[in-house]
Parts: sequence; structure tokens; C-alpha cells
Amino acid sequence: MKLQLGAMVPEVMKHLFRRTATIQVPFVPHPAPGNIRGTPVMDPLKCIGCKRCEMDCPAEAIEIKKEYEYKNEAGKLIRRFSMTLYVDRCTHCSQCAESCPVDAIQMDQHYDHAAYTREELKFLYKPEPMPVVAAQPAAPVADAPKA
Amino acid sequence: MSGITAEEIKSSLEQNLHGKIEAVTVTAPRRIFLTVQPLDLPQVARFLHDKLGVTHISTITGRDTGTNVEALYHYSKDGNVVTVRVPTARDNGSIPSIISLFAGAALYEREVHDILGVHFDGNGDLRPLVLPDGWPAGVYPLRKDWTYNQEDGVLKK
Amino acid sequence: MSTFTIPVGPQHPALKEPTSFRLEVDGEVIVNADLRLGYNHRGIEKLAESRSYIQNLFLMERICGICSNAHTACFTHGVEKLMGIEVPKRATYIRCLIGELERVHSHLLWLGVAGHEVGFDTFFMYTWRDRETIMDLLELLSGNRVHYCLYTYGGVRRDLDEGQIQKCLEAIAFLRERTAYYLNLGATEPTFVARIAGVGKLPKEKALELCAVGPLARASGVAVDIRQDDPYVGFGEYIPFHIQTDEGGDLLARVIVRAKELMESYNICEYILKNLPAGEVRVKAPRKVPEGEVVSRVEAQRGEDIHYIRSNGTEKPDRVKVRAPTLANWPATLYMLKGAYVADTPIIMAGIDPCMSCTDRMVEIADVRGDVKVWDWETLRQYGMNFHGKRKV
Amino acid sequence: MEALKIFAYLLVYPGLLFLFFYSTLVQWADRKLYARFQNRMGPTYTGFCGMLQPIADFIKLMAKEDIVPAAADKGLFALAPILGLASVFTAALLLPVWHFSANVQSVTSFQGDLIVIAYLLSVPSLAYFLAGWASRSMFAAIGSVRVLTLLFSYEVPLFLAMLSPAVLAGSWRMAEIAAYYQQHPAHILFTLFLGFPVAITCLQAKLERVPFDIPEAETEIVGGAFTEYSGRKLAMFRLLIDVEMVVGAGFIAAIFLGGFPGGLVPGFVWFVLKTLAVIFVLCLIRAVTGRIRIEQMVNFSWRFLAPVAVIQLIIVILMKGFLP
Repeated sequence: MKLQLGAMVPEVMKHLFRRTATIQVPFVPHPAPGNIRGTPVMDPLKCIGCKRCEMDCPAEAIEIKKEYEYKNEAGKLIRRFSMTLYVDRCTHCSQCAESCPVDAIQMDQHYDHAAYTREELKFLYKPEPMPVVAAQPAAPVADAPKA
Repeated sequence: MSGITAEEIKSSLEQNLHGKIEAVTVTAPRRIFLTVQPLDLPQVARFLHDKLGVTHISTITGRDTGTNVEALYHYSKDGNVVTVRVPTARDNGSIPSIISLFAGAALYEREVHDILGVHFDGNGDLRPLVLPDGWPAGVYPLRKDWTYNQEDGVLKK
Repeated sequence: MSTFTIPVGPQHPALKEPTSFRLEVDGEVIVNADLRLGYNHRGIEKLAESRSYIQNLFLMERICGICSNAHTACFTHGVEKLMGIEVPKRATYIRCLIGELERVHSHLLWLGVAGHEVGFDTFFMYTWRDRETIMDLLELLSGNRVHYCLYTYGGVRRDLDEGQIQKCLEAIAFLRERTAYYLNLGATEPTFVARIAGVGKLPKEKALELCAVGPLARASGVAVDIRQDDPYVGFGEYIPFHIQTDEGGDLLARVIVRAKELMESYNICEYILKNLPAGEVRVKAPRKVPEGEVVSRVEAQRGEDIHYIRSNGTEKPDRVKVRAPTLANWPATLYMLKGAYVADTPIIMAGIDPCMSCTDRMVEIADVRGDVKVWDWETLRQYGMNFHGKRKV
Repeated sequence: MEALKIFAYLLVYPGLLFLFFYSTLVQWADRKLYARFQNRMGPTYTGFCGMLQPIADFIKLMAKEDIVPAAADKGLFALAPILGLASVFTAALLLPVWHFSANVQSVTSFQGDLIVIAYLLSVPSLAYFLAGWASRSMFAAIGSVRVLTLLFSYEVPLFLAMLSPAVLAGSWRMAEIAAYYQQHPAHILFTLFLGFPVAITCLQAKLERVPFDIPEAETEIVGGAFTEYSGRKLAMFRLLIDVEMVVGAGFIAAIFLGGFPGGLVPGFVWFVLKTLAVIFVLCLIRAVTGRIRIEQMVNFSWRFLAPVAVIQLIIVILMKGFLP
């Protein structure tokens, strides 16, 4: 091919008056595509405590602990588990959501986690305190810091 | 896809290197495994290089079987991978080097020497390649009896 | 005149990842080169022996950020052979698609890096801008820009829908046009051509002798490509593929081979997107793998990626050996460096598209559940103040 | 009154104060243009459109720790940036910007100031060489050798290119050359097509910018002569490069583009416009090329630049014979 001095001049001159390809993140929000794999969110009411997520997590970022067990009015034994998610280790692979046999873990859309300490990156999902009287279980509370 | 097939390689090896090689099997399409004693390796490598026209060695895998150490030479020809298994002793094990035939194998031999302690006779350059400076001599991380916890602080002077 | 030694690395602006070269130079000419690896050794092979197959799936992906899919693919193909499961056809199409998209992003990245190494930063900026298209596409298809996590035993984890296929086709049409422009530009801009034509010559015999792989070997006229020689995910069988080679043997040939491979990848992607069969995308896979050993090969962007996997009938592998293409190309690089100008070092090194993370795989691993040493903000600040206080600055 | 004028000339315009702020502005313009050529944003946050970014960078560098290598020649190491900076500031005073009239000679405008400014503009290259040599570092040593090789390759074509306007105007004084062009605006065309491109190319090499940033090629020899520099001294070098860019652009504008006529205010406007035009061209060259090797540079300048400059000179001499 023939050499051509300044072969890129037309291209750069054209772009001098174009909108830039870069944007000022984080001052201008950069939307992620809808199906990005975010952070795992756990529903303590659904968890059956099989610990499959803990076993399969490649980063060992999940810890499942039994919180309490009680018999409800119908006499059924109910166990409740909490999940500690170490987001600093989490690789956002969504294997936990896939391994979970009861779909207690879902992936949300958060991906930008930053904090000054590791403590802030420890998300705890735990059930409501054990009902004193065996009543209807209340809605779960995700004790996660707001991202 | 063209060229020599795995079965042809197998029969050629069996005819010409009778007694030198053991357990020639075709485990999957284009995959041949065979076992060779260390001292017969140069002859087998020469046969592969000169007669079968193998020029490419993909890598050398070192493996600790628990009782001994084996090096697996993965030669490649026309899409076939000829894996030559060379067992050797765990302590002071040594295998003749093949770098005179396959110059590209020099780094692989260094790596296996690093992590498993197999000595390659004829390779003059067996300096550490992947392990850090100051790694203690005689400690081979890929052996089964080496665990991370036991070697905690191994690099501290 | 006596020679003196220049250390290039472990930290050097030309090296995006740590490795160490010692160049003996006589004036501006290199007379000898030596190599030291291991700065990125993370012990992945050892680690893999203590992880289950499912965990290893993600571990393999993290060998390298650029060829993450290639390593997972290689590992998964091997383990699936051991398990003896057949992957649905739609899943192999999607696997092939993601592999080719990854090749596109890697080659565009390489073009940019090549420009940067010879000081042609505008070229770098434009190629990387267009590479964003493919990154966005990968994010759309898999949920992440770099670690796609799309492979799983028995298939893929996500399916494609009609809207995604349309977006892919649009992006590929755009990139095809841009790649043609870059190919033209790379071969006509005088300063760029002056730096790459005739530089880093690797004759065909040497490429064969030093066991070079991938685009490096193909640019020297050696027609090796695992996609042709040892087909996987349907290459040559139901997905058409043509090997791209060049006889030049220099850096210009490497640029041309990579640009031609980009075009070939676009063809493959378009074929897949237009001929995607219907059906399941995954089948169930067992957790335990029967005893056996397997050698699995994949054509990564940088060349032949080979995994040796040995299972012992449990949930964890007995031995996983990974040989990434970059390691295979180092002997050829050392050969090319001898006799080259110091000024050409970066571009020669970049010419093989080196990836240190791939090359090195081992370092001490702290048990993550244990006592992790944490430097918090205040300690760091104090440390800095003490450090400078002592030096009276 | 005269003393005040001289004082203002030295310290305000075109002296220290103006040069400092204008060179930061020029750096900003260069960065912004370069970014826009590459479809990026460039400096954005500091000041209006990031205009204060170079000043912020300068202040930041000044505040950074100043490390002197243990093996370095400490005196020379500290002297090099000051030497370079002093010479470019002096060179700036010779630019025919303000109270020059073509008839009156003064201490800043005399027969032969063309040669003096060319030599003053060569001193920074020597300062780079000394800086690299005094650092006692492998990369700096290679960088400083490359600085000298580069100096020998671009200096001769630059001087030859400078000669043409001087011959055309029949004077070694920049003010008179500028005045000559102002009287005969059409004569700019004689030197615009051959001499001016050669001079611009050489200026690009003098400023060590792509494609001639061989001495400080980042990906090859880290930072070249500046590898070991940090803190205040590096800040001085950075300022030096910017000021050199302004002075170089002003110099080219004075002898090829007709100077800065019209007294203080119009002269100032002309100065800004013409230097910015030169810098736009420099920036464009930087954006569309890659770095060449040192031996390619030597080849290029002796095989191409020097002959073109000689042809230009011959044309001018012939024209001089035919012109009234």
C-alpha cells in the first residue's frame, strides 16, 4: 500500500467538532445495561440453610449461619438463617444465585461498591428477631447499608 | 484437519519403538497417551522429531503422584496431542533434557524444575523462573505434601 | 565499546504487567536478552487442586482478564470430556460467539497498545474507543465486561434473545467498517509503518523451532490454529472458519494478521447470529467427575492455550496444568530482541501480545477466612507521615 | 518612566508574569486540542473548561517531595533546570513584541538577535543533556545521548530555514524581518511553503514532541533525561518546556508570519493569535503521527529537511535578485 503523510488528519479534524466519546463519570451517571450481574441479595425467609452457596462460592465470600429455630402454630419446625456477604471478596459471578435450590438469593444491579473500611463492605442479611409468641413471620429486613 | 491421524501415530510408534514405550492408548479423538522411561526419552523424542515431523511441543506438565513425580510432554502434530508420560523418582529425580531437539521446551523444563524439583540433564539453565528470589532450595510448591499454611512466612529471612 | 545492561521491568512503562527483562545493549543495539518471570505468580495451579470444579470454573476465568473466556473454555471442554456430557448445539453456538467476541476485543486492544508503544497515541485512543462497543456488547450478553462467567458445565448460563442479536449485528457492522479503516491506516501512516515494517523479524524456521504459537506464528507463515487443527465448539464442523496467515514475519505482518483475524471473527459472529439453532442451552452436569485425564486445547487470542486436567473421582481435580500462549512465545521474543534497537523493545514485546497474568500462575495465598491484614485509612496516613518525618522532608 | 517601562518589560510583558500564565494557557490549549483530536475531553474540572489545570499541576509538583539520587552529581542536577529556564526566559525578551520600532536598536533588539535567540533556544537541550548525565541513571543516560543526537539532526535544518527570511529581509534583526513582511505582505508566500514547514518540524523536534519525542520516549526509556527528576525540579522542567513552546512559536511567527505589528494592544492580540496558530499546527502533527526511531530521525533531517531548507534558501536568493 502507498504511504500517505498525515493519513489520520481528516479523521482527527472531523472529531475536533464532534461530541467526545468520554463522559464525566461519576458526575454524569453511566447507566449499566439492564442485565448486569450485580450483588447477591438474600431473602432470609426462603433460605433453607443447605449451604450450597457457601460451598460453591469461588471467593468464599458467603457465610450462612443459623439464627434460631422455633415451632409455629401449626407445629411446624421453622429454621431461620442469616447470610453474611463479604462484598470486598465477592466476584459478582452469580454462582450463588444459580446454586440456590429455593431461589433465596437473587442478583441486584449494584456494582459500584467502595468504602474506606472492610467493615462497611460486610453485608448482613438476617431474618426478623424470633417471634416471642409463635405468630406469623414478619417481613424480612435486609440490614445492608444503602449503596 | 489434514495430515497424520492419531491411529497412524500410534501404530508407527508401536512398530518402531517396540520395547521402549508402554501403554500406548488413544483416549479421545486426537489424543494419544504413552509412557516412556526417562532414559528412553531422547530416543522417543528424536523419533517424534525426525520421523514423524513433530516440531511443536505444547508444554511439559509436572505431576506429583504421591509416590513419584512424572513429567508429561505434550507434543503436538496436525492437531494430535501426543502425551509422553515420563515417571521419575521423587527425590533427585532426573530426566534427560530435550532442548537440543525442541528449543522451545527450555522454559517449560525450568518451570517443572522450579515447582517439582525434577532435574533435567543437559539443560544448563535451570535458574528459578517463576518462584520468587529467596525461595528456599528444596521446597517444591506443587508437591502434594506442600500446603500454603505450613509454609507460612517461608520468605522471611 | 563495552556493553551495559538495561533492566526493563519488573516495573516499566512499556510493560503493562510485571515481568523482567535484562537487555545487554551496545549503544542502541541489543546484544543479549534474558528473562525472569514470576512477578504475577498466584499459585492458581496449586489453588485449583483445593477447589471444587464449580469454584475452579471461576478461578480459571481469573487467570487473565483479557483471555478469561479462553481459559474457562479450555477447562470446561476438558472437564466435560471427563464427565462425558454432550453440550446442546445452541450452547456451543453461544460459546463460539462469546469466544470470537472476546477475540475481537483483545485484538482491538492489541492494535491500540501497538500504537501506544510506538508513541502513536491517537491510534490507541480511537481503537480503544471502538473497543468499548464490544465491551458493552459483552456486558449486555453476559452481565459483565471482563469476566463473562458464561460457561458452565453442560452449556452456557445465559441465552440470547432477539433484541440482543440485533444489537450484536449492528455493532459488528460498525466495527467491520472501523477495522477496515484501521487496517488501511496502519499500512499507510508513514511514521507508524516506519516503526513496524521489518522490525522484529521471525523467520518461519525459527518460529517452528522455538515453538511459537498464535498470531505470532501465523504472521511468520506457519499455519497453526487450534480452531482448524483441533476443532472445538463446532469450528470447521458447522461453523465455517478460514485460517489467516501472512508471510512477512515482521510486526507489520502481525498487525495485518490480527486485522484479518478480526474480519474473520466478524464473519463467524455474523454466521452464528444468523444461524443460531433453537433449543436448550444447558444440560445438567454431575458435581463429581469420574477418574481420568484429559488434554484440552483452545485457540486463545494469543495462541494455543492448553490445559491438562486429571481427576480422581472426587469433587476436586487432582492436577490442573495451564499453559498460556504467552509462555510459549517468550523464547521467540528473546530471539527477536537480539540484534534489535533499544527503541524497538516495547513494540517487539507488545508484538506477541504478552500477558503476564497468563504466564505466571502462583504467590502465597492468605486464607481469606483468616486474619486478613487490613491497612485502614488512618494507619496508612500515619505510616506516610512517619516515613517522611524520618527522612526530614 | 523609561525605567518603569523596562521593569514592566522584564517582569510583566513579555517577561516573567505573562510568560508564566501564557505558557500554562498554551499547555492547556495543547492538551485540550490533543484531547479533542482524540475524541476525549481533556482537562475539565479546574477553572473554566479546566484552564487552570496546568497551574494546578505546577503547584502540585512544586509541593511534591524532591528526590535527588544518591549517585547523582548534585550541583549539576540542581543547576540544569535553572539553566534551561533562565535561557528560555531570556530568549522571550528578545521577541519583537512591544516597543520595537524597526529603526531604533535597543538592548533587546539588535542586529543579530535572530542568532542569539536561536542559540538561547538551544540551551534547554543542553540542559536536558546535563540533567540526564548528572542523574547517573541508565535510562537518563540513554535519554541524554539521544537529546544530543537529536540536537545535531534538527539544528542545522532549523538554522538554514531561519536564514531564508533573514536573507529576504536583508537583516539579522527580527524586528526588521517582521517590518519587512509588514511592508510586503505578499512576500510571506515565498517562505511559507518550504521554509515554514521545515521550521515547524524542527521546532517540534526541539520541543521533543511526537513524532520526535525520542529522548523522552515514555514506553522505551521511561522518562529519558527526566527519569530521576521529581518535585520542584521536574516542575521547572515542565514549565521550561511550556515556555519554550511559547517562545519557539513566537519566534517562528516573528520571522515567518510577519511578526506582531501595531504597538502594545494589537501586537499582543497578534502575538496570541499567531502563536496559537503555530501551536495548533504543532498539536496536529503530534496527534497524527507515531514516534520514529533516532536513526530514522537523523536520516529524515539530513536527507529531507536540510535539502528542503537549502532549496528554500536558493529560491530566496534568486528572488532577491529579481525583486525591486
